[in-house]
Amino acid sequence: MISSLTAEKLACVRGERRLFDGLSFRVKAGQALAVEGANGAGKTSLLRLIAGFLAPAAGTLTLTEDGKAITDAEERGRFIGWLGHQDGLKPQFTVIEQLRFYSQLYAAARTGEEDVLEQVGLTRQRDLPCRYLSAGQKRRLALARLVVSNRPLWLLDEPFAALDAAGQAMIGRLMAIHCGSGGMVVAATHDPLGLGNESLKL
Amino acid sequence: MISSLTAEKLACVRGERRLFDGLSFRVKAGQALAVEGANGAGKTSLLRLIAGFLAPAAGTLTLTEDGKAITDAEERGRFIGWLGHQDGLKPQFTVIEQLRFYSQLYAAARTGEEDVLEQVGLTRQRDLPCRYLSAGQKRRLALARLVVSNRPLWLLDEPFAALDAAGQAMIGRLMAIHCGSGGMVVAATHDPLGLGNESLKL
Amino acid sequence: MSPFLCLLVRDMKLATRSGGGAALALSFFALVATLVPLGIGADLKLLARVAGGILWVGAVLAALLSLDRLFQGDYDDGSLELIALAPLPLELTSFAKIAAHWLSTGLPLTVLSPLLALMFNLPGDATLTLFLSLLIGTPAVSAIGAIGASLTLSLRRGGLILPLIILPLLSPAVIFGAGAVAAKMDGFSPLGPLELLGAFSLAAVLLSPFAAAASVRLNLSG
Amino acid sequence: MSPFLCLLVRDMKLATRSGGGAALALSFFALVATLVPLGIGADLKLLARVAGGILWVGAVLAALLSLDRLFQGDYDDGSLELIALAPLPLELTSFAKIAAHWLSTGLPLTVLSPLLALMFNLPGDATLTLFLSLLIGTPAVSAIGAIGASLTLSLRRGGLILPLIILPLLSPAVIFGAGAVAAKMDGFSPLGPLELLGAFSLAAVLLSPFAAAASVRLNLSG
Amino acid sequence: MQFLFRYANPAMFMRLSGAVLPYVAAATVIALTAGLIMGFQVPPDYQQGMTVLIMFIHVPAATVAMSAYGAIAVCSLLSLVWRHPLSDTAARAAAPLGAMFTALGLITGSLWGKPMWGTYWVWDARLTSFLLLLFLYLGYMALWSAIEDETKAARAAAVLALVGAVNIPIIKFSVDWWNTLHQGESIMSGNLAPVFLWPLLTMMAGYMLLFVTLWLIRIQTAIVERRARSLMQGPA
Ligand code: HEM
Ligand SMILES: Nc1ncnc2c1ncn2[C@@H]1O[C@H](COP(=O)(O)OP(=O)(O)OP(=O)(O)O)[C@@H](O)[C@H]1O
Ligand SMILES: Nc1ncnc2c1ncn2[C@@H]1O[C@H](COP(=O)(O)OP(=O)(O)OP(=O)(O)O)[C@@H](O)[C@H]1O
Ligand SMILES: [Mg+2]
Ligand SMILES: [Mg+2]
Repeated sequence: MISSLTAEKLACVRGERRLFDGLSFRVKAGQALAVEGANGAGKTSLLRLIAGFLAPAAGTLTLTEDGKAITDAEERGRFIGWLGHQDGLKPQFTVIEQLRFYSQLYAAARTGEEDVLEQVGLTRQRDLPCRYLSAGQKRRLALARLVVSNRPLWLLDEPFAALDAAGQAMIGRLMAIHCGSGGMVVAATHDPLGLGNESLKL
Repeated sequence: MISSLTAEKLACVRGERRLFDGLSFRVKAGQALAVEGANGAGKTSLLRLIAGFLAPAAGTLTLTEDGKAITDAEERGRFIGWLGHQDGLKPQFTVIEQLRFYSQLYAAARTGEEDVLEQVGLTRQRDLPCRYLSAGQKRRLALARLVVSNRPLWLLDEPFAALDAAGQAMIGRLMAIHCGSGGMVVAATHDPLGLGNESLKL
Repeated sequence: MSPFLCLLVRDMKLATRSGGGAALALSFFALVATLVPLGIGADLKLLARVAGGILWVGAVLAALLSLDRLFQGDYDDGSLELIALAPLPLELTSFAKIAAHWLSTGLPLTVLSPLLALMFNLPGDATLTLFLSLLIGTPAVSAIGAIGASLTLSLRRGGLILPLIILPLLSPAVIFGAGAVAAKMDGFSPLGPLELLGAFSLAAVLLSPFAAAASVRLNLSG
Repeated sequence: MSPFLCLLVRDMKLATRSGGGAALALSFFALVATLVPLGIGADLKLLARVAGGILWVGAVLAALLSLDRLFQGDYDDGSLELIALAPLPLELTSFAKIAAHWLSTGLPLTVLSPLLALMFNLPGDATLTLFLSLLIGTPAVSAIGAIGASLTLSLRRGGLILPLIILPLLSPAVIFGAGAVAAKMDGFSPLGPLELLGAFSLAAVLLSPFAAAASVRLNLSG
Repeated sequence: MQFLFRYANPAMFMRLSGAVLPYVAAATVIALTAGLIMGFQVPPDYQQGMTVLIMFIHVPAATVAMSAYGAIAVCSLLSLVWRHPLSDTAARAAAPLGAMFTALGLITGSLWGKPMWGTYWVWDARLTSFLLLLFLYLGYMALWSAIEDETKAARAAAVLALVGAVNIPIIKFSVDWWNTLHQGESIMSGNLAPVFLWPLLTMMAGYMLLFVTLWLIRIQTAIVERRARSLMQGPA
């Protein structure tokens, strides 16, 4: 079980620009953190830092698992569920194929792909190739993939984008369930998460 | 001057599915229309119909210019400013190059590219290649392009996506100015436009 | 700048910028011309015999390499929709793209060819014929390639295969072009094949913008 | 299915499904093999002499064509990030992609080669040598190609810079592969070049996943 | 290693190279002039006539061209293992020079080939592998300029340079195995008459010094350019 994610004095440099500096925060199991800030403030960059795609210019990121501290970026990646700007869907694959692929790739114990499809409201599109999905449907499928990947730390970049009201309610529900079962959420967003969460202003 | 856009008994079929049928509406100069609906309802498809990329399965679309009716899709395209899901930016080009290209391509009389950049808050990024822009900055540049293209009928697909609060206020302002000077706006969106506009539920 | 010119300039900028078209197509051409002797051996007589054919095929392949992104890049990032709405018929848009491609690829390839011909030990007069045949013939490659490139957009969904479409269309250019060089080598006048090549090239350049525009339209209705 | 296998199967599915690279590579190979005789004339003796070299170069170019999408597609649509977070070291990921590319491109090219050799009038025993040399050598093409593909994955025009990076590195494969065919044609044993080719191929397949993984990591930090 | 790095930061490099550069430049001029004078006093070769003079510009160019690639490979290794930014700059600065010397070797070689072999170009082992070296340089430079993010470009180019370095001996031997016509090893084996040897060695030293001079200047320019750019962008 992961018990917390701690950032200490993080700094991030992109190109010649220092986006932020001395950033410290902590997320505990069951908690959510909203990352806020104007366009270009560095929200996406922070998420990429946590995921280990970017190396911090200074500072440390620590994940605590059963009292053991994990600082290696590659190892940290094994605990992360990622929902980026891009949905990572192949136009050629059908919805269910796409979902099965990710659940196998992540060797996720949980495999109720059909249930998850139902949860995100894509049962009707089950066998439709992803190229025909509308923007919001793609986003829903990406969400389904996130659920199926069964990772404790969710990193979400603008999770509400392209979703209608029902979709936004649904993702709120999914996040609540995830936190309720001891997961963690860090989300870059312009809208409130509505989870009684803390927020970090960049 | 364009005085109105009229849709009569429009129908749209994608694949095997009939998305909508018998859809009629009219937008007059100075008005805005919000197209609403759940994910997959057919908002994007409707915008593509109006732009002339898709042909309607039934019904007609008419643009009225000085009392003259324009029904040809290609001709209608000459009056349209398009802001789609994708921003149409080349990573190699700098912000200002990109903007100049579109203003020349559209042979737009209005050419104050620098002013428009200031309006959307990208003056600092003027000479940055587009590949380095954040999601919201790209969106802002796409908006600048829309303004520069100087077309009377704006078709906007989820214009608020990826924008922070300031950015959303800005686009609201731009739409208001556009309508104020006799332009028209049709926008697919999940959020209210806040223009005292009518709305169309798909 | 007129919309036409502005599109042409922009496409050429894209082709020449950041590891772009011309220089790389040129190196590809030179590389193919280097690999072939590595494969078939160093016999200078043999090389001179095959030079016309190999260099023509090499030039076609080099041009092809940069062709597949002629429309695809704009399609993928949404530029193509914006370009389609510009006050420029799609036929002219296609023509601008063909012209930009030829200027940034076909023409430089032609200019480089005498150097490679030297390495293949091709005689001087045959080298001149090769140069002329490429000058006349490469516009056809860009033009016909543009049709293939616009169809590549639907390749994602339709499963059409670019080289298979282009093969029958481009083979006359290779036959006439390399044929002119062979004729010169054998002591005949290369004028016949060159004239045929010219006619072919002209027809290709005049007709293919229409075909390309049609298939771009088709693809936008996705 | 293990993550490794699941990635391999998925890449093969993507390659073989409509619009994927495999069919394209095969038809490109056939295209080159058809265009060259059109260019150099129908002299059967001459064709047999150049067959080994041309077919080897053609196979390398054909494989190259689909190589540039090896990582680029996944990078562009965000899949690569998701794959990087999977419980599979990037080295193994790269290896799976190399294997999938070989199975969907190199192997079919090898299988197709005897047919094209027939068109080039290559004798039967030399055809067998060609087949064997391609079987042994094409894995090196996929492997070294993967390095190039990973280095250029963030580049829009990566497909264009790729040949320039890779072809010089692949020249030993062409020399040994076509050399084996030439040796057989001249009545010598092709074993020497085939062994060298095997060693080259083995080293490439073992080492390149590391280079590719390193450069994928580097590119994700964009 | 730590000791070395203390002296390898850009500021220290600017100071050290600034001090050394005039002497290296002067030595270059002296060696090249001396080499040329000695070269012109060489008696015409019984086989080659006066075309033997091309040797004095051809052979050193070829040698420097290959050494430059070695320098790039070493810098790349330093950059990948110790992430040293100065070695990136150095590697990048050496590439166009190496390519230039390669081109010079190719041009002088083929000009020499016409009187010697009756043709400008033959597909001989050494010539071919040298041509491939030119392509390696071009690919390396293309990769550098294609990736706009500098740190990224540096690391990618370093990976490529190392892979290319592994391949250089393979290229050389594989073509050796293939066929050959070009002059074999003659300097080390003592086959060369002293009248030729001395001017050749002097020219060799001159070329090497020329390469070092130009390299230092290019590194300095790159450092200054980078500083200027960050000044223009200002503190963010
Ligand atoms: C384009 C044609 C040529 C190329 C690319 C070329 C390339 C080279 C290379 C790479 C070297 C090796 C330098 C070193 O080991 O440090 C070399 C050395 C040499 N080349 Fe050439 N060469 C060409 C033509 C010629 C010709 C026509 C001659 C004269 C017949 C010639 C005579 C020599 C000699 C005498 C050496 C010194 C060999 C030694 O002592 O190691 N080269 N050349
Ligand atoms: N070729 C096709 N075959 C079958 N269904 C298709 C095809 N193309 C699109 N669709 C379906 O058409 C519907 C409408 O898509 P559209 O993009 O117009 O929706 P939207 O209202 O913009 O949704 P969103 O809010 O998610 O962007 C979707 O349900 C989609 O799955
Ligand atoms: N390589 C680079 N060189 C220079 N600046 C860069 C580079 N990469 C990113 N940037 C800049 O870094 C800043 C942060 O980008 P990031 O994507 O993290 O912002 P964000 O907070 O997610 O913004 P948004 O809300 O618009 O998505 C932007 O201003 C961007 O222009
Ligand atoms: Mg962002
Ligand atoms: Mg939509």
